[in-house]
Amino acid sequence: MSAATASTTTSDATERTRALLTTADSGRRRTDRAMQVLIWCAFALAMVPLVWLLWTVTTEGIGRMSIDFLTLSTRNIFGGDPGGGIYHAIMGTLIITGIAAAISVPVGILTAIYLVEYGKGWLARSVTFFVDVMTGIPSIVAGLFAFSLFALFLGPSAQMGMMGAVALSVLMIPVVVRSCEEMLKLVPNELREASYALGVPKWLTIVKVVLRTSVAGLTTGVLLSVARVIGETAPLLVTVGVTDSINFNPFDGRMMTLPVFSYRQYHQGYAPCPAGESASCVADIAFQNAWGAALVLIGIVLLLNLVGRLVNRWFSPKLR
Amino acid sequence: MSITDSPPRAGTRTARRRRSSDRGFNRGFRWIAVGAGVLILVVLAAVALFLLWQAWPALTAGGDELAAEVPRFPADTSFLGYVGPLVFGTLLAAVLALCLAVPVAIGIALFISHYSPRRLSQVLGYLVDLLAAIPSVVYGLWGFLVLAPVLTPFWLWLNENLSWIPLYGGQASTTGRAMATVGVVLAVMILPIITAVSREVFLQTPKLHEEAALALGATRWEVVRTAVLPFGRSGVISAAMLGLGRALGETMAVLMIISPGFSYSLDILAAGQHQTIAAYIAADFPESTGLGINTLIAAGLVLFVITLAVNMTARWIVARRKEFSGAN
Amino acid sequence: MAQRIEVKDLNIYYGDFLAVQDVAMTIEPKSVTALIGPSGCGKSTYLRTLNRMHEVIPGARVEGKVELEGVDLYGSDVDPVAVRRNVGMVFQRPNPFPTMSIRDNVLAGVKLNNKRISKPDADDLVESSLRGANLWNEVKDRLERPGSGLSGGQQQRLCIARAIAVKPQVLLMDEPCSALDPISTLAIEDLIGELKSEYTIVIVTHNMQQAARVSDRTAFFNIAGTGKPGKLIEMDDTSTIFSSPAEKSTEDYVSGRFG
Amino acid sequence: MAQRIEVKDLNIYYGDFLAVQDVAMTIEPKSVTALIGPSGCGKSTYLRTLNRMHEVIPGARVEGKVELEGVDLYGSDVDPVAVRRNVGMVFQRPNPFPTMSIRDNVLAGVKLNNKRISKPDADDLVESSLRGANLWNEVKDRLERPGSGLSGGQQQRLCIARAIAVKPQVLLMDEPCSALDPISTLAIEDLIGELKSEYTIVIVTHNMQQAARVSDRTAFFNIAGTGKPGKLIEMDDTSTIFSSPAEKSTEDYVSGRFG
Amino acid sequence: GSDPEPEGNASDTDAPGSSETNSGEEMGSISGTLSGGGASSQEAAMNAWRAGFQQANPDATVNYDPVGSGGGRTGFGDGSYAFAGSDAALDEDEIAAAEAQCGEGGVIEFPGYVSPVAVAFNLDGVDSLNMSPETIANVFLGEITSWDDEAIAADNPDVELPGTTITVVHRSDESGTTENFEEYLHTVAPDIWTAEPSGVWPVDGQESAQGTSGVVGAAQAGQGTITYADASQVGGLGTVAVGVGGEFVPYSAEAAAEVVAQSPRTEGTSDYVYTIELERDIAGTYPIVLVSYSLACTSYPDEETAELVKGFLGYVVSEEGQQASADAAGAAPLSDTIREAILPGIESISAG
Ligand SMILES: Nc1ncnc2c1ncn2[C@@H]1O[C@H](COP(=O)(O)OP(=O)(O)OP(=O)(O)O)[C@@H](O)[C@H]1O
Ligand SMILES: Nc1ncnc2c1ncn2[C@@H]1O[C@H](COP(=O)(O)OP(=O)(O)OP(=O)(O)O)[C@@H](O)[C@H]1O
Ligand SMILES: [Mg+2]
Ligand SMILES: [Mg+2]
Repeated sequence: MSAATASTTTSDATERTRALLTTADSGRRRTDRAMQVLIWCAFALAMVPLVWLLWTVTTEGIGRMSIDFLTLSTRNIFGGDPGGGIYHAIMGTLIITGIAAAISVPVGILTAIYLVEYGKGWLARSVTFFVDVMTGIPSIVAGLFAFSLFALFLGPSAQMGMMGAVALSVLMIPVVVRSCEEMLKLVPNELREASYALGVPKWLTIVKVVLRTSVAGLTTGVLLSVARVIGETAPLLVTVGVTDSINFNPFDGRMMTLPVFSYRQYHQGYAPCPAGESASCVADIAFQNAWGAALVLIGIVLLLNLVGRLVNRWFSPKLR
Repeated sequence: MSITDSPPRAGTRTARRRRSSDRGFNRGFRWIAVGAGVLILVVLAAVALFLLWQAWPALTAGGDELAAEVPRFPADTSFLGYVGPLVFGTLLAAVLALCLAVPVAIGIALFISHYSPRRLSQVLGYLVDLLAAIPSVVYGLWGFLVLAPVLTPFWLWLNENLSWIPLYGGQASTTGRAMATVGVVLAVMILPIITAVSREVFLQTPKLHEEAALALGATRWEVVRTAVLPFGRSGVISAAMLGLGRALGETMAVLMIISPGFSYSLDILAAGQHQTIAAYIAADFPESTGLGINTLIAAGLVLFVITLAVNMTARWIVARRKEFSGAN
Repeated sequence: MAQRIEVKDLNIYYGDFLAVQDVAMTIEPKSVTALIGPSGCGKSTYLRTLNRMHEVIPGARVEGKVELEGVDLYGSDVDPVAVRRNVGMVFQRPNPFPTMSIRDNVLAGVKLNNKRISKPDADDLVESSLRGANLWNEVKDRLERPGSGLSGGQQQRLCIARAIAVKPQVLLMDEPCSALDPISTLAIEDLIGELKSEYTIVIVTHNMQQAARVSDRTAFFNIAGTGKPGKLIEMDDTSTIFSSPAEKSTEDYVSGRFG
Repeated sequence: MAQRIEVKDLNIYYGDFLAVQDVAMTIEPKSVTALIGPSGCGKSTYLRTLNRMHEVIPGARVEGKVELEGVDLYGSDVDPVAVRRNVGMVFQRPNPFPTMSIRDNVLAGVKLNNKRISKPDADDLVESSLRGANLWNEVKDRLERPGSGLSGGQQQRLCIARAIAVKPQVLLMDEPCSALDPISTLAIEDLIGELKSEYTIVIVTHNMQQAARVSDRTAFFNIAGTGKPGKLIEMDDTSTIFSSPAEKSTEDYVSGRFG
Repeated sequence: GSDPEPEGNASDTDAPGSSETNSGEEMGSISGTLSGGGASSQEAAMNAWRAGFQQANPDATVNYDPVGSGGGRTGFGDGSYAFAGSDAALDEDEIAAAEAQCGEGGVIEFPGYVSPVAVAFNLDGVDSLNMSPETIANVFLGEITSWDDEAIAADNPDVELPGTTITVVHRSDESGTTENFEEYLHTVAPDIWTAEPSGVWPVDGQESAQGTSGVVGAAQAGQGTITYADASQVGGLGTVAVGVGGEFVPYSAEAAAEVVAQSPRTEGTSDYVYTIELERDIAGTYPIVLVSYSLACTSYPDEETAELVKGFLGYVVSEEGQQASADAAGAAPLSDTIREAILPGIESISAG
């Protein structure tokens, strides 16, 4: 080991070095600080509408929450009647979104698999491009498309949950493809190679290694896409219609969904209460219903996200 | 043992043996995946054909005929003259939303990827993702009933004091139901999408490049500027395009907030100046019949073409500087 | 179980880029063959052609013959999946499946192929493979724990156990110790010494000392410069390569004058 | 420009994990110091404490002193940004900024400090730095092309040019040649030989031959096993380390008996 | 397939406010699902009718899609809706299309829902104003821009008018309410309001909002706003007493019912088509009313639908049904005379 600091080191050199190492360029420091503050601000700024919106929906909607509201339909409820509930809309939303997911998730994930694992050449390029284009289809156009498609086969009087599900699928597929593609790309090639080297065919490698490893990411992608369509209104109005009765059958008859319910209630506006406000007639009941349904809808999305998180935790690679 | 338990030389035969069922599955799976991709192309082609087929009568009818049959169709103009203001309004809304959302989204994405404490950032990312899950009807209700009244005084102030800026000119709306409010709501709606994608891209910045910048004596912001942002550039552009797609096609929120008009005015604080294609279709579809519906769908076709053009432009921008992209 | 490999006139391409040119070599069964050479000379590329892993890379292809006991691996009736089952591979960085337990990792070759295996058979296979990889004693109490919780050296041995569990004839190793600390490296080198009584082993290494320690025969690859193809310069018994190679460049390389 | 580095009682942690224990060494100005040792012994970790890059990793921290000409780099009034400007670093894998041209890559560090550098000044600096990195002749016709279009060796020299363009006092290199082919390696070794007349150079290498060729003094690090801290075993003139080291383990290592 | 299930709502039937229906026993036997659609103006009334009908006939379900009059007429024309609601009477082409769809029996059309349209404003401290037709037209045209304009002040000597700017809020979507309001202005002030009524607001650059709730919400959000909307929806807004026949009449269901009762039936239509030509200047009546028509066929292919339509429309025009819509939606009940004229058509609905 070398000797201690050589006595030849002049304190002069030390001072120069100290000067070099301690003079922070104040201008750059300031820029750095300023950008940090700015970025914090950007974040805070984004939190404002989120918190505000959630606050509004919660305070406006919480008043309607009750067992009745969640378990009854609005069948035979009209005017300022504060009875009834949104059970039919909850079920409609779950069924229609569920079918849309059942259509879109396999198609979307398979397409993502195609793009990541097989895709090359013009087909892959055009699929990527048109998936981008599909993200921009206005939802009402998707609704009209599904309506015409079914009208070709069933005539114009057909209105059913299935049609709405098809319309939602058109909106949902590109989101599934985009997000799942990204997730599949994150699976390290090492794992694929490890599997190939064990003599596992490609398709089994994809199913059992690639998909299995990216389950967590895929769930996130699927949830994102569900969130994208669960709040759609316009295409469902065209394809599924409205009803205030409970209908579990997506192949026959109208269904109600939460966003449509919310929108229609808002549209009904004030109810005339001849004898003034009373327990049996609430003038702004429709607005309360609209907010209530919105709150339940957000609650459902939250719940789905929570389930997704659990799935993520369950499936995510274990490190210890 | 049930695996290849073969005598010494038999192994070669195993290697030679064609496992036809395996190969069949392999090919089958491949074709299913390809089929899914093709299905998407088919669906899109079907949507495009549907639009074209339904729009055709309106596209081929003369301006006079359309003016006679379609209530909102102004006299003495062609179809292009009629959709022009709608296209303008659509683009204006999308550009406004994008201008507001992209800087904030990049800020949040950077915050989550490079600034916030690690533990916090996950929770925060989740919170922002939540914004994506709020249905557009709720955005519409909130924008109309809650946000617009709050923004009105601010808009009036801008209109009063900064009216020399073209955007703030005209007669400001006293109810806040103007393009500016729509832009804000759309910005909030597309924020989470842009944030989510940008965040992922920023997180992918190779540690190598960040450390290279640090080793040159860069401050944190300088690292972001020299390594993170240039690397994420194409990712941020795609993210912005995703957001733009959503903004272009958003229906309910715009419908419920805007006070529509059909002009080429830049006065985003004024009422009755602009309308977007998607909201226009939703607004007039219920009362339309015959040629009116065709005209609306033709407008939808135009929107489709816009989306296509926007995506192509984005690809072009990304490709133009491909050799400088972070992928190398 | 060990088998002889005969390579004839092999050219290896990445798209249009000729990465390795004109290799001919015989790899003897039940022996360890080391591939050495400077970085980028195509050792990994060449190794991966021996079990058709090369073609997994888009655009990659080969010309020439690789014969396993006289059967051309690139023959038209040969299934690459079956080839890989017979020619196992261990990678530079240990890559156990992160979603699987230690036990499942060992059984991966069986389970991923959807083969049915009875519990006692599986237990036997896990134990024999882990013993074969010198890992049994260290992990026998935590077979259900995730494989990624092991240390680097243990993970690498787990990967070796996984590779030998499918009972291959040949075992390829691409710098299996380069990510490991010296103690783990020694463990793996010992393991290679044991395995060679049963398998044909080909190992790529950057470490001259390691090549000298573990291999019976050594092949030296070199490259004239970036963009040029790599070539097999010479192949001989390890002792000959390290003491009196035929080529000047080999001598320069093994004596540390470049590389 | 070269400056002396004095390290005293240095302990380096990743969170609670003590990665390198109790290092004390003096690094002489205008000389090349090589750090050798088996993988995982903490060479990179130690190197990164010399310009405070270590603390960039979340949870990482150090105890002890690193003095540059008598100034403790970890003193409270020292700005890490200034430290890194004065102690440059070249990494194992060449990492030019892919989004910048060759010219901008060279100027990247300079522009951080001095945004308003005049064009002629910048041109001069680019030329002198690229000449200093032995790259000028190869790239002078394509300064506006992306840096990522160069070969690995050229990229590495570009990174060296970028590092010396900010005129540091010390240059740290972490296995700068391990990803390069032998021709590029030779080019970089030559360059190191030239640079040492102006800079204090510390280089990590796995390649004993390289250490022997380029360095004046060599420090040998070792580790007792995974999870244990790495330690400085001995440091001496390179010739001494390679001919008659004081420690048995050093001799074992440099003679290739392990590692 | 299965029908929308009426069960699961048993507890709804005794929900307060909806339990007073006690239709005749003979009606309780109707079952099945009936789907209609059309004008969204009828939605609130329709909810009341459907509820009333479904309570009397627990096995029946009636759906109504508030897709808009245009959608309703189209749907009725191509057979997707068994009955429809429309804010405008069918024109000749549409009658022809509907007749082709309905078969030889022809179409039934009658004003099932009549509702006053209020001219409503938001002005602090003022909750009622008098305005002559000309003033209303000038205000909505944007000619009168301030609340203390002489024209307004002249009719309201007792009211202290602020100098607030007038902000007109109209419907942004195409609507029957707009068409009706335009028609009113065009009839009573033809020199000022020259645009032909069309359902689309003819003045550019004004504030607007979608739907009745939209305009009401927008009017409430701003100061000095004025709009027109279904009278039952105007909430806390002030309303205008409209000048008619020399006096000012505030809106009321009765005054609106009166104008429908006193206006003549359109001539030259077939027996079961009862449309009216509104007279906008009958003293003592409220002239701005939205008359929304119900459409049905006289014959349907199957018995079940025929029974349902017959039963449902019968309930709609019944005294009880009209009272329900008056309670729930502030509608003006049909007069007995008109009911007498309509009922034969409904009675004639049959299968075949
Ligand atoms: N996926 C690929 N696509 C194109 N070229 C490649 C690819 N992989 C490697 N190469 C090129 O093939 C040549 C041989 O590379 P290879 O990785 O086989 O070298 P190596 O001898 O294993 O080097 P090392 O010792 O660094 O592992 C190199 O020029 C390399 O750039
Ligand atoms: N980011 C990190 N977090 C936690 N531990 C780390 C980190 N990086 C390195 N280590 C640990 O610190 C120890 C020293 O690692 P280091 O990379 O310094 O070794 P090295 O001597 O450079 O090895 P090599 O020759 O492989 O580069 C190792 O045990 C390693 O696992
Ligand atoms: Mg290699
Ligand atoms: Mg290292």
